[in-house]
Amino acid sequence: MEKLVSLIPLFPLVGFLYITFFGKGLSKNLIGGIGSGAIFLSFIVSIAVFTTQLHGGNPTTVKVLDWITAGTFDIDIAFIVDPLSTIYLLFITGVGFLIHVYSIGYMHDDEGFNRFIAYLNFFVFFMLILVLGDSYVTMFVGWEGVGLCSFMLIGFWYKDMKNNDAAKKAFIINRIGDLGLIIGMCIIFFQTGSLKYDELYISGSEASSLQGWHLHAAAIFLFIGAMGKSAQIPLHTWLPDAMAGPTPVSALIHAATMVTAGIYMVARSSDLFSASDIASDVVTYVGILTAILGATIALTQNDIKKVLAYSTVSQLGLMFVALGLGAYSIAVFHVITHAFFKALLFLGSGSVIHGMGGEQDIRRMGGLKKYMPTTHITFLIGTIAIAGIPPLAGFFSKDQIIAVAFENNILIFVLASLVSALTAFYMFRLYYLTFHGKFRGTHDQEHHLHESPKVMTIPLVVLAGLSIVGGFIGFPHAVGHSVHFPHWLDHFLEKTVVMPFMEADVATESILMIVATVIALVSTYFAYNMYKKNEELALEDDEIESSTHLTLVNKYYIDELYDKIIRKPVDQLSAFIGKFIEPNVVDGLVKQVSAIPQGIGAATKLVQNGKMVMYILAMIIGLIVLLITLI
Amino acid sequence: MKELIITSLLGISILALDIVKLRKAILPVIILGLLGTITSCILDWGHNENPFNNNMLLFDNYALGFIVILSAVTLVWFLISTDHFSGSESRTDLYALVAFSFAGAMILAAYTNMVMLFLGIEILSIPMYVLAASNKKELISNESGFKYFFLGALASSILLFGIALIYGATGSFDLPTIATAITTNGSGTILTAGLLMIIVGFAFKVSIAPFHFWAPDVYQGAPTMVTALMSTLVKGAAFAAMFKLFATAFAPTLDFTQTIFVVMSIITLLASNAMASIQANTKRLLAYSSVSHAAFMLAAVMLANTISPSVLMYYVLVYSVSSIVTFATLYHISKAQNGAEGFDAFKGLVKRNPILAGAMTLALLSMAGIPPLSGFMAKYFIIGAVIQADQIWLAVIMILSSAIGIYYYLKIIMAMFTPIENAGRIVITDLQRILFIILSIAMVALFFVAAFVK
Amino acid sequence: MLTEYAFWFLSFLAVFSALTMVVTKNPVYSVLSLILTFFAIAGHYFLMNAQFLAAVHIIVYAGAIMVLFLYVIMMLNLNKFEDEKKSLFMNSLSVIAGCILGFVLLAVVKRTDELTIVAKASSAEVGLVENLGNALYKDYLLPFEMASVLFLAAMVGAVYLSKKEMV
Amino acid sequence: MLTIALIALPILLATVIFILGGKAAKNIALGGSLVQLALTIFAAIQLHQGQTALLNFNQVWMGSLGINLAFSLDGISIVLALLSAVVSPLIIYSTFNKTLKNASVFYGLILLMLGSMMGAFLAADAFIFYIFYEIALIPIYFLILIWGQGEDRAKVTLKFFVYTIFGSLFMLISLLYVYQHTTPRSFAFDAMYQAGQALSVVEQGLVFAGIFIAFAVKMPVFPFHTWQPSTYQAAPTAGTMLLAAIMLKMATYGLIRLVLPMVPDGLTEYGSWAIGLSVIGIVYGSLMAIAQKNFKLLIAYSSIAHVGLISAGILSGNIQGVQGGLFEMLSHGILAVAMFYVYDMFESRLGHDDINKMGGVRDGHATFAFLYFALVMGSVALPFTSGFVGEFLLLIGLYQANGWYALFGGLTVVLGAVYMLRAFQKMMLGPASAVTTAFSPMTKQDKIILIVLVALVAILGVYPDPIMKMSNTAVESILATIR
Amino acid sequence: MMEILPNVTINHYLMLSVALFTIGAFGILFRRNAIIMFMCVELMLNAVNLTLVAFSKLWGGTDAQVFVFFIMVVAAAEVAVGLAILMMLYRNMHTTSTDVLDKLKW
Repeated sequence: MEKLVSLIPLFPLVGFLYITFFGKGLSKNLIGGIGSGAIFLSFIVSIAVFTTQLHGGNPTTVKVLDWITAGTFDIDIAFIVDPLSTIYLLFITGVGFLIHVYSIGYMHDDEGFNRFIAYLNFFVFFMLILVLGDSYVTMFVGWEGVGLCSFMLIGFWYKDMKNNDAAKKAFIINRIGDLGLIIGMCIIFFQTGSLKYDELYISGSEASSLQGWHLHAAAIFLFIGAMGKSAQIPLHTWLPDAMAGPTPVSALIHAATMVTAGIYMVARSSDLFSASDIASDVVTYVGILTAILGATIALTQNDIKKVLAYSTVSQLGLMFVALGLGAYSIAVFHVITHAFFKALLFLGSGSVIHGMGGEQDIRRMGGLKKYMPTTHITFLIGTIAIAGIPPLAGFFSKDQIIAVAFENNILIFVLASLVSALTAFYMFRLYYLTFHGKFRGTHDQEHHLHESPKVMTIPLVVLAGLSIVGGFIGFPHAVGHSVHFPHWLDHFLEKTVVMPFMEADVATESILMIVATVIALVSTYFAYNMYKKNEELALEDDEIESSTHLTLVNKYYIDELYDKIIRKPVDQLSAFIGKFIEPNVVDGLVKQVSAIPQGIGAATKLVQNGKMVMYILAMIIGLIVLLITLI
Repeated sequence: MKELIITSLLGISILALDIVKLRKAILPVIILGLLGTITSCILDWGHNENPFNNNMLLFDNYALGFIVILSAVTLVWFLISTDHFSGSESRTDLYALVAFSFAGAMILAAYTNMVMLFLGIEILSIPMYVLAASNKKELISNESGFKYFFLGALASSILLFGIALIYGATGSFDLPTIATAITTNGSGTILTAGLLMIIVGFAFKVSIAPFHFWAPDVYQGAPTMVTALMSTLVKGAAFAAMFKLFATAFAPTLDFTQTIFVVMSIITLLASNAMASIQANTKRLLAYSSVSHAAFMLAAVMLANTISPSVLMYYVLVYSVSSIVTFATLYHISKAQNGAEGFDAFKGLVKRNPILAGAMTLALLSMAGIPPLSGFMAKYFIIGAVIQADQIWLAVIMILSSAIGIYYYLKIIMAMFTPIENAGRIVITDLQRILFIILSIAMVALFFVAAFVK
Repeated sequence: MLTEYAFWFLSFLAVFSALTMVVTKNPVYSVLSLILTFFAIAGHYFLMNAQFLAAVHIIVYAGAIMVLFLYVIMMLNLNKFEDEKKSLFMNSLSVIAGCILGFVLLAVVKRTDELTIVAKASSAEVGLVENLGNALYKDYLLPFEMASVLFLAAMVGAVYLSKKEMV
Repeated sequence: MLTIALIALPILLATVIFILGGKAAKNIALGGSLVQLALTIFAAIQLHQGQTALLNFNQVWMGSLGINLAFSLDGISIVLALLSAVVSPLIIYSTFNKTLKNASVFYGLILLMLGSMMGAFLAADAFIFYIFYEIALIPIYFLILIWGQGEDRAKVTLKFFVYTIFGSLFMLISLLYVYQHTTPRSFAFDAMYQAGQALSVVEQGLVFAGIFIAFAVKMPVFPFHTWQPSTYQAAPTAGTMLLAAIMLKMATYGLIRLVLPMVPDGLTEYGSWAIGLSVIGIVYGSLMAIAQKNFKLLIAYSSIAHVGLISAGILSGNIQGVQGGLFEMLSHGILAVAMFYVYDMFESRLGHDDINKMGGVRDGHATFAFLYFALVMGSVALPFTSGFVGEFLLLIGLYQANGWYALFGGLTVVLGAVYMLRAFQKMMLGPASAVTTAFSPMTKQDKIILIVLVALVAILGVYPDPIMKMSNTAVESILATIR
Repeated sequence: MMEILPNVTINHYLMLSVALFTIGAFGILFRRNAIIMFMCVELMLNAVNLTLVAFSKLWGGTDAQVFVFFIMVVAAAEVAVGLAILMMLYRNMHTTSTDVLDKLKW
């Protein structure tokens, strides 16, 4: 059964290749069918593989191909089947399939339709490689591959240079993270002689030979990789810009799957991270900072997708908080629920944008409720889910993160709660500004407003359903025991990831749950109060006066800062080297060296002046010098 | 011995043929004579180990080898420069002078006595003085001849003083006897002084710094084909003599002289290559290059007791071949454009005469020491031996100067491949064309037969 | 005793006239001083029993070579002061170089104590024509013959250079 | 015998072309190079099956000097042999759309160069290696001098030639020095290894310095690189391809063959400056590439960066570094040909290679954009392209030498993306413009060449193992002689 | 032992010839007139001859004297050629000063 696993990435690959090379004359529906069909097949197989693990199958690796051989460095393309990878498989292919279907509708009128579907397939292929790889190196293949697809999809509308720049930015910032990941791998290999999970963590526990600073450095460098991919401070700036891509891309790549690769990787390396307290602290603090940063910026954004993007950044931060605190399975849990509701929200926003004819500014929307009922309902479900209001998916996962924080670190707990409150607030702000009030767009737009086609709304509905029930896979103790389904996910994952030591009693847990719910509700109320009841509107850009607000709107000026301290200096350094160092110093040295003969020549010229007496003098002096040695 | 007789008679018969107005027969006679010399050498190979005429000459394989090389060089020279003197009415005189000079070279290859050394040098040089000045109307040729003659005479007197001191210290002019005397009596101050003065004399003849200053001037001023002769025949013979001297008579003192030779080599390499790299006149450039090659050959002399003489022979041969080609090409080019000798004169040569251009390119690359041309092997042998003698610094300087050498040789090559407009062809005779091709092949082929050295 | 005085006298004469040759401005005087030097040297040859050489010396140098010089000077009409423009720098340099060379050479040749002389037979009669003739025509026959080649070459060369091209 | 055939075939064909001349020249050259490819693949199969009878050749040349005509094809040589055999037909084919004066000489020189480079790769004798290493210079020199572009090419080639020879002469000294310590005198690699390892550490350090300078100039490694960009620019595209794809590999190959096993102690003790320079070169080359506006120069500088990584990785002296270096040579060779071909497509269509004056080519040239993008990804070392395998192993290897080196060297991962993507965007993306229309569609030749190259990049990236396995044994055995 | 004449040792003669040799060398440096310089060379050759004769006396062999003979022969030949060159030079330049000979340099 496990052998089937190699089929999972194969289908999307075939889909990609087929559409790329033979898709020219085919109809868009057929292309869409092939694309989503491929993912669906993968999904089916994934379920099959998943069930083996569900029924207590042991983690296995399936070797596909010999890949790299260099002495002890012997990496194959091989797939690991274990709970962590299979659960990822499920939601990647599942959510991926839905988004594919959605795309058929969303991109129907785009001239690059074929290309889009092909890229999506290609992305899923790499994403699957990422989670299936049996070693860091194979994972890195997918890791970079999804980066590539992200690049291609962000810059999908390549005629607009802004998109291209965003794509490039995403790729390059990801690459910075990748460098960290590479160095991390170097350290691990150097110390342990292996990069395979089963050798490192499962069987031999080679990881134990990582000691001292090597251990911390390895973990931190791996985390740098995760920072890049999962948009953590300071490598987060690419993610909001990545919204330049078509909305399904944002849903699939920049919300549901790719950006959670960092969480996957850290969870994968849970042995490593749990052994390194320093690295764990780093992860925690970076995570919470990111969460706050994302949440605060999201408060002021007016681009519907930007809000969601910062929300994603913030949620990812929370997941890292969980990782840093050792609650790996909870982070994975949040990844899954987040995948559901964030994909839902993005697709919903896509539906809105679709209906609005491309408009993304929520200041130009309002009152869409009546035009797009399905979208509205599903979007609301998503909003509730992310806001952490029970019993929707987000509540369970977020609550557990907060609970873990409470157990470990009160400061983090407070901050995480704050993030949770902010989340509820900005999401409802978004919701109200978009769907309530009166329409603020142009007449043209109003005229064209329509509900999206079925092919788009059905995925929304499915995802909404998942957002409602998705949280049940990880009931906390308190609720879980009562429904005999406690921490199902934890138990499922415990073979592969380190489980946190957490023995909160039911009472504490329940209180925390209540506190969390109250926080979410309170800030929902604030949002309701401001945007629904008082019908306050978001300020236009030139109306903003408060400097805090301005800072938030401008995302803390981090982009500008990077521009100043990294991009410009690098450019200037390059220019300086090119204009000055290269011709004057490096080549100048060469010129100096080549001038030596000329110098000697100039000196010799003094004697070689054509006058015989000089030559005679030289001879006689030569003779004298020779003879003088005898005295 | 037969060889020397043939050669001496050759010069005389040239004069005689001129007198009896058989000028047409001169060239064939020369060819016959030189071929006869070569044949006779080959026949004598390995048979003749006894000295002639009271230890005056010894035609052993060393001498025969050099004689063969030098006769071949002279033969090629005669054939390739047929049109050089064609304008001159008294060209037979010049031919005879070359023949006499060649006789001197032969003596230098075979001598075993200081008297013969001295005579050989003078027989080699005196015709050369005349030949350098042979372009009587040209001021630079006059200047060249005079400088050569006068400085040569001065050098001769220093050399003679050296020989006199050596005689004073050892009581003999016979090379083996001198060696024995040095071994038994050790080397005193007077002997060493004599040795040093002989070194000075030779350093002048083979143009080693700081006694080389005449060379560029003389080479430049002399008619081009005469320069070719100077850089091949004269240089080869002088080095043959020098090597012999230091391999036999002064072999016991080589440890002492080594330092001197190393320093001289280094100075020579630096000065000549530096000067060559700033030349605009290709002939003068080639003169400096010739000086720098002398430094390599000097290294062979310096290692005379460890190195096989075939290394020097090989170097002389290889250098002579490329040198003849370069000077002959330069001659043709400069003749075609009113004596121009700058880099510009070479422009477009590849179109104007591909064979000249090809041969010249090979010759320059060979001199630069780039495989698969024989010049590489020649330099390789020397540098290898120098390293073996633990003179790493000399080797490094040699290498560096080779790099400089490549720089200026390539400047000529570059010019040849620079296209120019409306360039007329440069015409050469069929014989010359064949010779250029043969020499080109030789430059490559010698690389592969280098196995026979040692 | 007499030979000793003769030695000193001849030496002084040789050096003095050599110096005169160098410093005098008139080329003719130079030639004449040089001839005087040659005579002094010939005298030394006599002192050392090299009578044959002394004779040849007089004939060749004083008789032929110097006459040739004189002839050239006369023919070129050089018997007047030719102003040699020389810088003080070069002059002093040549004086210094000459002095050092002389000093160094003197320092070298005075080390005759290091010589190991093994005198050969028939030392007294060496310089006589008979002995020299024997040596020249027996042992040194080959160089003697080659000297003729040298002369021939020199002759051809001199003739070539001197004759006017008839074009 | 096979090894001899591999070397002799191009040289013989070159002679044939020189003599026959005429229009057939290019077809003979192409045919010859394809035969060469077939022979090489045959040799690879032989090697794979462990039949080395045909792959070793040893004939005394200069017996007294211990110089033998020794050639052998092992797992290391085969990588380079394959590279040059694969790339050369493409290089020759890439010139088919050009009208060249004296075409026969042109193709003859290319073949000569291939022959000599093959000779260097297959040599089993240090002297033979050196000879071929030098010989290769002559054809390329004339290729640039005669068929190059730009008024100052004569000057540029002069610098190139003198600089490289200058460097390699130091190698000669070093080799001779080691040779002096062999008993009996021999240039055979094995003998040289023994003699070299027996030298004192200081001596080894000096010998290493000499050899490294030679290779550093050829590769080129900072700061010996200043000849390279101008030479690349002056050279005809085929010449640039030869230079970048194969010729500089002689140097990196030499590091494996001559440096690692011959002076291991000197390398570990005194070699860090060389690794340091290589690493500086990585960053420096990348930064320079960022500053370039001409595509050809950009590739030239990126080549400096890549080669710096190869050099640093190999010099770190462990099997990952060496294997990575070998594979990266292969990959870089293929990518260099591809990149310069792309350059040529732009240059010949637009008449310039200023990336600031391009843009929008993507529109309507989807296939080209796809292929070019695949190449870009290859050169930024994306996994599943050939570039990744080598680069990753190199970094792994480099880390084992020194973590900081790996960190700085790894910057190429980031900076490479910066300049390659920038170039790709400026050239291909953006709204359609005049450039788009001026850029005529791909010809059949363009398609064949690029598709083959992209396929190679992909295949080698996904399934490099056969080659890696072949070289693995050989590298292991070479490294085994060290300790 | 070192006495070759009564009260006159080889040293005396060597010093004499060194003096003459040096004067010749000095003259060459000091004068610019080609003829005088040429005569200085002759003087140097004579110094050599004197040395050789003195050594011949010391060693008691004929070799050195024969050598002197050859030196004279060569000197004569050299003078013939040298003066011919000088004459030719004078014909073209109308001077015998060596200072004007600097067309060839650098």
